[in-house]
Amino acid sequence: MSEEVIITESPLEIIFQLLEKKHLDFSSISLVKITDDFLYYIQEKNIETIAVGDYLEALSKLLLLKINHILKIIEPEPEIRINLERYKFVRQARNKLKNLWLAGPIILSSQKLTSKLIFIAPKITINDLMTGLSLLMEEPIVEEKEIVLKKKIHIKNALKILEEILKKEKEIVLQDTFKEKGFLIVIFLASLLLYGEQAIQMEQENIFDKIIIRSNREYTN
Amino acid sequence: MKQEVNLLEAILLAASAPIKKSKLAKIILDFELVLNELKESLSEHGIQIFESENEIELTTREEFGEQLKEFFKLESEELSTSLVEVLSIISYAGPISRSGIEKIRGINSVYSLKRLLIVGLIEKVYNSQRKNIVLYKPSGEFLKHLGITAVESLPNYFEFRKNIIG
Amino acid sequence: MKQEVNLLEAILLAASAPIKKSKLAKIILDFELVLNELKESLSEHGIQIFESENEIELTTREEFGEQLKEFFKLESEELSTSLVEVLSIISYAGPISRSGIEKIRGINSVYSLKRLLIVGLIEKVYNSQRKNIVLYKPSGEFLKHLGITAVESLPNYFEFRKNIIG
Repeated sequence: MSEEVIITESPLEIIFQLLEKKHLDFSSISLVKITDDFLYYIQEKNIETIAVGDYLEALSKLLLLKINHILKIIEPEPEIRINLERYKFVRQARNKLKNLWLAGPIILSSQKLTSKLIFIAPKITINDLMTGLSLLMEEPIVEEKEIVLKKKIHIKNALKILEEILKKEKEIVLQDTFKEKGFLIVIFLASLLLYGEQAIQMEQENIFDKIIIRSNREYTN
Repeated sequence: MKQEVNLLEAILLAASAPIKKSKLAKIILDFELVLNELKESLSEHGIQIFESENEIELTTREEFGEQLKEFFKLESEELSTSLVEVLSIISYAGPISRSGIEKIRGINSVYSLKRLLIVGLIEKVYNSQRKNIVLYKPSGEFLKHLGITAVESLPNYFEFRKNIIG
Repeated sequence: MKQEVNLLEAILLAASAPIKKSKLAKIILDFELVLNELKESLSEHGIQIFESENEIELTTREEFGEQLKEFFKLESEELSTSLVEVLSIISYAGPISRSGIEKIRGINSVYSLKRLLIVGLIEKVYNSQRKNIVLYKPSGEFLKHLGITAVESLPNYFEFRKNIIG
């Protein structure tokens, strides 16, 4: 089947890989050490729109850990560590299963494509046939809608777009400027990067309120 | 010897189609002997070895013909929703391949196809260009049962067809 | 009784697919007894009854896996890491909902689920109390591929399950 296969790797997998590269375990201090690597990974890779929010969430958990570390706040059980502890077993299970899968097939069914044994008029009418089909067409598959968002968004592009706009506008309301959800998340991530560079100021009155972004840079037109 | 007999039986079940004796003799030592053993061991069973000059096949015993029909008749009389769904897709979007059906339904449909084939509601069509691709279409008998002679007479045929094929 | 046992065997071969026990029980008296007899009569054979919760099927016996793979030149389809990952969560922690899977992986898993459904390695289970909740479990097809009849036979099943479900 030549269908487009969309790979959505778990951010936890990426964190594990980054740790392994540096021969680190997943203690809090090790996680602090790879936070920047993870951020770099997100910036460099094309991440499916559908996955951007999830990567951002993982990043925010790592950043929280890092901030706590800098401020010397001791969190008893950081959430990201609990997630990784659990995911460690998923990785083990995955490896076992992969080997078992490759060794198969072990038990075979009959491969025969059967042929007609009898013809019995079924108790269905033309209308049943039509109903069967219309149900299929109407079936609200929530998952389908998400598949529409296929395009990839590069964070670098988002940064460029955001800077272009700020050059002209100086101040924008994030949610009013970017309506599309997937894109909004990427722009938000890009704005966090600019905020980190102190290139912008961000304001939000209350949680869930609109976010105002103001440029700190002096642009010469 | 017992191992070889069982291996032969397993091969025949997995294939459920005639296999060349010469091919089997290449991997089974004393093939004729093993074959006879297998026939012997199935002598009291509901399945048997059907042998022609060059090939053998695992088949059901003829005496069950009527009862088998009885059973599948029962199946056909109460088609499950998933069978009706597959039948609808084949009627409106056929001739269509298995993967085409699965793409529309989002679910593996091999067993539904086998069931519909047994009870004669659908038929296989081979693509003239690509012989290894099997397509499915409603059987003539089924259309007749619906009171039509061609799929185009199905209600909203062109509209529905366009919608599901996309 | 012998007749019924043989009829059951013949039906299973003719169907070449898993059949619902409830359907078989409609035409076979003392179905459970007959099924046990059939299993018994096949105990020394190369074929066996593969039984899941609701269905039974005639399959080959696991000890011939290697030889059948060679004879039919079968290969496992390549599965991406994400697919195997979702499959392992469903196998070890299933039946499990989409949101349960996504919580464990920390990522949207809709594509993987769709793909696994289409290739027939997982199945949907509907919760009897809450019909709108869909859970996923490994399919019989997948278990057969691995050569096991139940998830409990997976390596480290209970250890991994406990730690993954948490």
